[in-house]
Amino acid sequence: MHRSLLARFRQGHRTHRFPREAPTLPPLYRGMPRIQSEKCASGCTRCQEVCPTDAITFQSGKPTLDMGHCLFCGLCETACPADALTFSRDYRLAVNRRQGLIVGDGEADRAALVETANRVFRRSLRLRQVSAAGCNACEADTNVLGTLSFDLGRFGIQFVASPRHADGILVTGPVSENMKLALQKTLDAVPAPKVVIAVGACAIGGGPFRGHDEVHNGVQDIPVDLYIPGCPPNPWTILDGLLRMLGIETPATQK
Amino acid sequence: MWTFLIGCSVIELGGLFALLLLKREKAARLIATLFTVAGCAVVAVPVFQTLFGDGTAPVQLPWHLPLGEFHMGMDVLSAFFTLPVLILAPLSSIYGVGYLKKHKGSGAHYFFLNTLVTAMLLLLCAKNAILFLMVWEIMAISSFFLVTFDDHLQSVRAAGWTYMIATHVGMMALLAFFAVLSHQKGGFDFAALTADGELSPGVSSLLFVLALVGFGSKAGIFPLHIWLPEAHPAAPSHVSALMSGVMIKMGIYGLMRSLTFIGEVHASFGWSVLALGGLGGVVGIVSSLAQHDIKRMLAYSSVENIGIVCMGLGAGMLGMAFQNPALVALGFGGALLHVLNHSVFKGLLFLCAGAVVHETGTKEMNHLGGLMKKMPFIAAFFIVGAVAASALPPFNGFVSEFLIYFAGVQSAMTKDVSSIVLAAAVLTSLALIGGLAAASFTRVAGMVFLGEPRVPLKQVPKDPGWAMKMPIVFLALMALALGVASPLLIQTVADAQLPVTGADATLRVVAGDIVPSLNGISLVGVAVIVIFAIIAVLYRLIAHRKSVALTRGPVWDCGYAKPSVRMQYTPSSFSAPLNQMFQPLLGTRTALSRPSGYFPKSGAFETIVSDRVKDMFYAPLFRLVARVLLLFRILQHGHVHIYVIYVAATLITLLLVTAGN
Amino acid sequence: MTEYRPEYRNVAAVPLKDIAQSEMASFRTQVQERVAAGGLVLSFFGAPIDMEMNLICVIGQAETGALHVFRTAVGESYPALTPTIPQVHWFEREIAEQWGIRPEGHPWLKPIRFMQRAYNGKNILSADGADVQVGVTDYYSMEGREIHEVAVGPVHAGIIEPGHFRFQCHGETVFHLEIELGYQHRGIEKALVGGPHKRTPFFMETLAGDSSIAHGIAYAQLMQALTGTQASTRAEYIAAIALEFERLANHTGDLGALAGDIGYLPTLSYNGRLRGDYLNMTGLICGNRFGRNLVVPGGVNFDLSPDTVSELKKRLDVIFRETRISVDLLWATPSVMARFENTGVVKKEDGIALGWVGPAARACGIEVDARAHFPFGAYREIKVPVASQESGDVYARARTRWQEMENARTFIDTALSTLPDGKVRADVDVMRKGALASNTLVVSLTEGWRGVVCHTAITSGEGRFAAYKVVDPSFHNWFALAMSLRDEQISDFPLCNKSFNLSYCGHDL
Amino acid sequence: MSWMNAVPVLIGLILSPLLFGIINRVKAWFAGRNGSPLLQTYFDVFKLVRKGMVYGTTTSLIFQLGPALVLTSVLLALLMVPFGTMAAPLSFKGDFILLAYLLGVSRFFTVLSALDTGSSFEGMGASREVQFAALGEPTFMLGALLMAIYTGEMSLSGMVREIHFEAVGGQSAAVALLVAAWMMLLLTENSRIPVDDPNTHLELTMIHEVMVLDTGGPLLGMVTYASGIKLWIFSALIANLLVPNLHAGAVTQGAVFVAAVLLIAVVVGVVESIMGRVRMRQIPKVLVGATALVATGLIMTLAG
Repeated sequence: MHRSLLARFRQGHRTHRFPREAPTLPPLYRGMPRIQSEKCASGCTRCQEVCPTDAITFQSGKPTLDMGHCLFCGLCETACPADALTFSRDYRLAVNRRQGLIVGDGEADRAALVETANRVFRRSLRLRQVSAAGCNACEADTNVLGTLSFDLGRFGIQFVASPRHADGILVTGPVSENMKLALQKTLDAVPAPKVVIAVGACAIGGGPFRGHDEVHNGVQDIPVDLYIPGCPPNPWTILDGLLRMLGIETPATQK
Repeated sequence: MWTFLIGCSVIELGGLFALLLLKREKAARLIATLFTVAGCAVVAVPVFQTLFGDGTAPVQLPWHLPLGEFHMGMDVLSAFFTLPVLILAPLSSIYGVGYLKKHKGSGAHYFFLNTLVTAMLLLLCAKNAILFLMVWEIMAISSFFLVTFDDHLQSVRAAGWTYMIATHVGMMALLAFFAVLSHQKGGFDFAALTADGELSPGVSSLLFVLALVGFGSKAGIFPLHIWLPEAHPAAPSHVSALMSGVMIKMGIYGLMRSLTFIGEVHASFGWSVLALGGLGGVVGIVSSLAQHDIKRMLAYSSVENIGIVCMGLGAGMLGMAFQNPALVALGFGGALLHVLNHSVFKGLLFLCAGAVVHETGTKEMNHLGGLMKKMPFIAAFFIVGAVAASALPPFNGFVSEFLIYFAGVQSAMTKDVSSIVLAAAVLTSLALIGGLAAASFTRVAGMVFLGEPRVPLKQVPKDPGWAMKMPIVFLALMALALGVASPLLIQTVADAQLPVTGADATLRVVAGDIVPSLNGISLVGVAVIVIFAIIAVLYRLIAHRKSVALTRGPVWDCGYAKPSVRMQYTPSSFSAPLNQMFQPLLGTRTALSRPSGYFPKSGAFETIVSDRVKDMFYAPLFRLVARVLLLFRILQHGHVHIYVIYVAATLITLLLVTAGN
Repeated sequence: MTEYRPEYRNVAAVPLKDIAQSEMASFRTQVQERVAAGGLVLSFFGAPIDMEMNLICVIGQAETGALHVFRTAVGESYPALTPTIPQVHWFEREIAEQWGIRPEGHPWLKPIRFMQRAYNGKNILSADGADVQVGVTDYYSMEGREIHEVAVGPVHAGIIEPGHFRFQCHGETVFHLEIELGYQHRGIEKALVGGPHKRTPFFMETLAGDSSIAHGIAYAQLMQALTGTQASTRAEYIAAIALEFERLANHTGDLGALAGDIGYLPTLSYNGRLRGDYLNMTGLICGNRFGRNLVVPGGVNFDLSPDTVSELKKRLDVIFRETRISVDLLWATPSVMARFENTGVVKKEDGIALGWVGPAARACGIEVDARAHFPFGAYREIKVPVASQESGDVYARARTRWQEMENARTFIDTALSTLPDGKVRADVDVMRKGALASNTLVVSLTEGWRGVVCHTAITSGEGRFAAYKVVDPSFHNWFALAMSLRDEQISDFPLCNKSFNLSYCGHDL
Repeated sequence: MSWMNAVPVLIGLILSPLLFGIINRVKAWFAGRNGSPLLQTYFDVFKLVRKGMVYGTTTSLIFQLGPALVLTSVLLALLMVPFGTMAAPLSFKGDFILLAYLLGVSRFFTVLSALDTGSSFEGMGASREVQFAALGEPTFMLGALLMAIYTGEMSLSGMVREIHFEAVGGQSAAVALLVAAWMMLLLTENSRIPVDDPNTHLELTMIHEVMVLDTGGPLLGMVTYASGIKLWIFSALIANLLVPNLHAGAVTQGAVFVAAVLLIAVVVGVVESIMGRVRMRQIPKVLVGATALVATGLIMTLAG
């Protein structure tokens, strides 16, 4: 007992004041991409060429970036000779429409792209996580939400074992052929109403495994209520998405 | 009393008619049943007169040497013990009409069934030791023939054999008991035997031990219970119900009756009965948890319930020794009420189990499962029986156990050391038994009726016809009624023990003392039903409302592609932790061929259920008996029935010798 | 007489012609002899070389630090090695599934990944040659109606990767556990053939997301060998520092999770947070908490500024002290020790026979550690002691991990203090045609936090990958988990599982 | 019985889910985090009631009706729990026996509902539940006997009325043993560490939650609420042993009592924060140990 107490005092209280305070992100963090096509040299497609997942496409000479495929590796930013494509430090990337992940010129109000989920879940949301052939990094960064700093439980969100106890599923990974049935069975086992959350580039579009015979390019044929892009998304990005879905406001990145 | 005898004759006559109608099976069943129902109705008249009215006059016929007198009389104790007979005999009979449809030999079967019923009724009213012993033997032999109904099966013959030996070991003890008693008091009439007369402590102890062995072996008191789990499963289920529900109670009756002969009850008698009861209760229920055979499981549960009855008896006897009237009243009261309650719920359970065995053709629980969907009626009523047998409110099992608990706590109020020890013993064993009973009955109900079948069945099982359903419904209602109407019964129960305890005035007072508690229990019992109904309806309205989706899907299988029935917990697995814990009491062995090497090819596991008492004591004894019988090979014809006749002949000879003294 | 046996060191590029193609019989003898001499089968796979199917076996000899490579041509079947060398059982199942080559006499020939469209178009493991539905196979099954099977997965409690566990139980006792994986199979090895492509480095970092650095280093070393470049010592130091941070983060997380599995709250809570702190230190080095994009062929992408070095030192000091407080609670709490000790015991001889690696092996006294025995990068200069325990139970595995954490901390301190100067990245363009040596084989080993990571590449005549074989330590160790459950209580499974914490995706690829 | 007697029951009905909130808050403090809201269980139940259902294909009516019986029996059991010096609405000699058996009813149907799914997980949980419950029963009964002997009362309300420090006097050591034993019982019966850990969500290690693994929506809401009431019952029983008769007004006395109940939740939280679970195989020893504690108390009476 005394050892535990002693350890407790040495360890201290560790929960971050989020969402009242903005999270601290590493100096080199790459968040929301920003495109200024007016800076593009005509005919330059350097960014498109280096992109490992073909997230960048050109339409009438202007680049658009699909965050659903983006691995946030930064190769395009490095490759761009004109600083037309940069990554900001904005960690609030989650949207609830697939289309909302496509970044073109200018800055849309991303925060507005998440609508509040069924009000039933406002103070109690239990999720069943389904790991469908990812690399375990999204799982790790989802798991970390349960730790002291993030303390997911304080928002009434909990990960549970049985889908019967859950209000939705949180999917990671590109959905391999081998996991397709299990994913469907899990979803079917959740009582209605339910939400589906796709976390990470793999779950949204297959990520680096896009186009492989063995995978289904993420969650297809199932309506998704929330997309959280990244490879893996930073835990703050995931938390931000969940909270905004529940109608809780989150702070912008500290400048 | 003449009414009583007429009723008995009607029943026996039904049996005889059935025997005569040998070839016309259906008619035999119907006639016998009709006579049983009618006879029991007639018998009920004097019984009710005795219990609630002025009683009935005894009958004494001059019946000359050498067998004493035909003296029949009914006091409240006898009347109370006829209740289980009157309830279960007609119901078993009716059930048999449906159950035996596909069997041959209904006529003979019903002859023995009606003889058994008649014998039990006569036994309860016999007022003469010789008469008593004779009907006792008739009861034993007729039930033997009922047990060996399916005598083409080796297991059934073995069970009959065990039963025969056990019952005659008891018979010897009874012969000795009455011989010593009549030697001490003179005469065989109960009036003479009950008469005051100082017995030396040695003699009374000897008598007590003889009575305990003699009646205890019939009742299935631990460690004399060994025939019970053999015989009950072997018999057709309505016979099991009658034997387990009623016949073994004759042993309890005998024990109580013998207390009136012995005179002063020493504390040591009470402690022994209490200890045997507690131990038997625990061993019985723990053994039931280890069984694979549904009927053996129920039989061991009877051992447990006899244990509970004995705890009540023991407490009551200690009350007599301590001169604590409250303890006397509550102890005996609990025991008596439990006799009645047990016959109702155990009858119910056996009849339901019978339907299962009848439909599926197996008693092996590890092969059953999921019958709820095929036999919803039987499943629902079996669960009712299981709840009652686990002594859970609002059913009847709870009330009688409550009385015994109450006896314990009440006695502890005196704060004297022995009373506290008694209370602690009663509470600990009853609580443990209660918890284990819940384990055992959730196991049998859950594994047999819920989930999915473990082995594909040859035919689709279905609920039985009305002949088999009706008795089940009746018994279930009875279990509920006895559970919630206990305040109405308590006076009868208090009165019924008067012949043994004789403390009229105090009994009524004490009985009054417990009435508020029983009222509370009844209230809660009714409330359970009402509130449950309300919540269930509310749930139905909320969960099945239109605005939310209600779907069906596979039970959560972790998303696996191909779940199988092997993924169900097995009955054996369910009880494995408890069985391991109580292994020293059980004698269960395991045969394990372990997966060996890195890539094992084979492996197997099974548990071999046994009974420690049987292995350690009876098996050697039986071997000895068998060896002795080998000496008489000349008489041997290899048929169990023949042995019975030899045994019976021997006994009657012994009887005559005894009577001649 | 056996033939001449060439020996190689870790990360040597060997021209294919130097690796003689033996006859099957002599191949078998050679492999058996090496294994009998204490060799560990690091990799054993099928690869088409010059239109001909070859079996290639890489064996490491910890005592000498030598690597042996054997190869033989193979037809539709060959006599299985498993009956005499149990540690290749999983490899042979893989060969059968992947290439349709039947190892005759394999005691448990079933799929390991439940691949779709096996590479040569037919699946010899199913009756009709069609794909086998995942997880549906002939499980070892005990006889007796009293036995029940527990089937766990693919969707497990908690946020865990998918796999299927099949227990043969009676009551609470587990007689046998069989593990079927493959749910995470996403076709990486197939996609690597013909590479390197622009996705190749991303595949390497997502083989097992919690071992991005280990696999990243293995890949970078291998590419350096193929391109004949050398990373600077400074770059090697930074990569090794990142590798040790990866070790610290994962061991910390797992020790916390072990506490969590037995409901011991303090260490669970503290370690969960501390793991994040180690990840954040990796984040400080390269911007990504998992070290993505840090290690590349030719060195590392990010240099450490003097400020970063002192910041790392300072943080490590504080965080490691806090970790020690948290972990010490485990050893000091009797209720925890009672759960750890004598739970999930595995035996050393089984470990040797079945070829276990990493902390799992070291916890039962098998001292094999690529950092010490097959040194690479900075480990050639800064020696790391081999942590080990004897008892082979959960406690031993926890304790081994803690020793490794202490060693890692010392290593990082030393490396940060003695960080040499220099450029951190040599210019090398692996995508350029002709950049890679052709017809060459390279074996590249690193010691990830789970154990030895083995990448083997074979290049074609055009200098592209003809085969790229990844063996994650989990590939060796899954069977250890199964063995640890024999006669164990099923309620202790999560604890045993976590004490190994093997990778599903690293196995399934 | 007057309307006043209904107040304590209402308080129990209203406050019982709060106990989980308190336990979680205490655990959160020990961990150094904010933790889930105090009212989380209320939110959960409220949400669950509004959700839909998925019934397992193997399940029958038992599965649907089981939770209703569970709730019914704990509700009735609550009626028999005294509220400090205020008698329970339903009180008679030997009422504690009925209370124990009503909890038995709830267990019986929890187990049957679990077995109705035919899943090995639920079977596993059910097997554990019946085992540990059977071993826990004697602890409760002997404890009540001990109280009865001390106070000379046979009803819970009577015992509680009579138990104050003056009356118990020199026997406080025995009462302390009883409190310890019942605390162990509380932890067992309510699936708390060191016996069970509902927070791991690991199918293979849990006891109680694994039995309701397939229960969702309103059914789970009922089960959750019922488990709150059950925790309240056990906490209140122990609080009754601890709260002295202050000879104060009903409101003060009631407030002190409620505080004591909540304090027990704090203690549960502390226990959960500082120790790990015992091995499944060792749990029987814990329970037999609890019975031994009570038995020691009884022997002390005999000696005294």
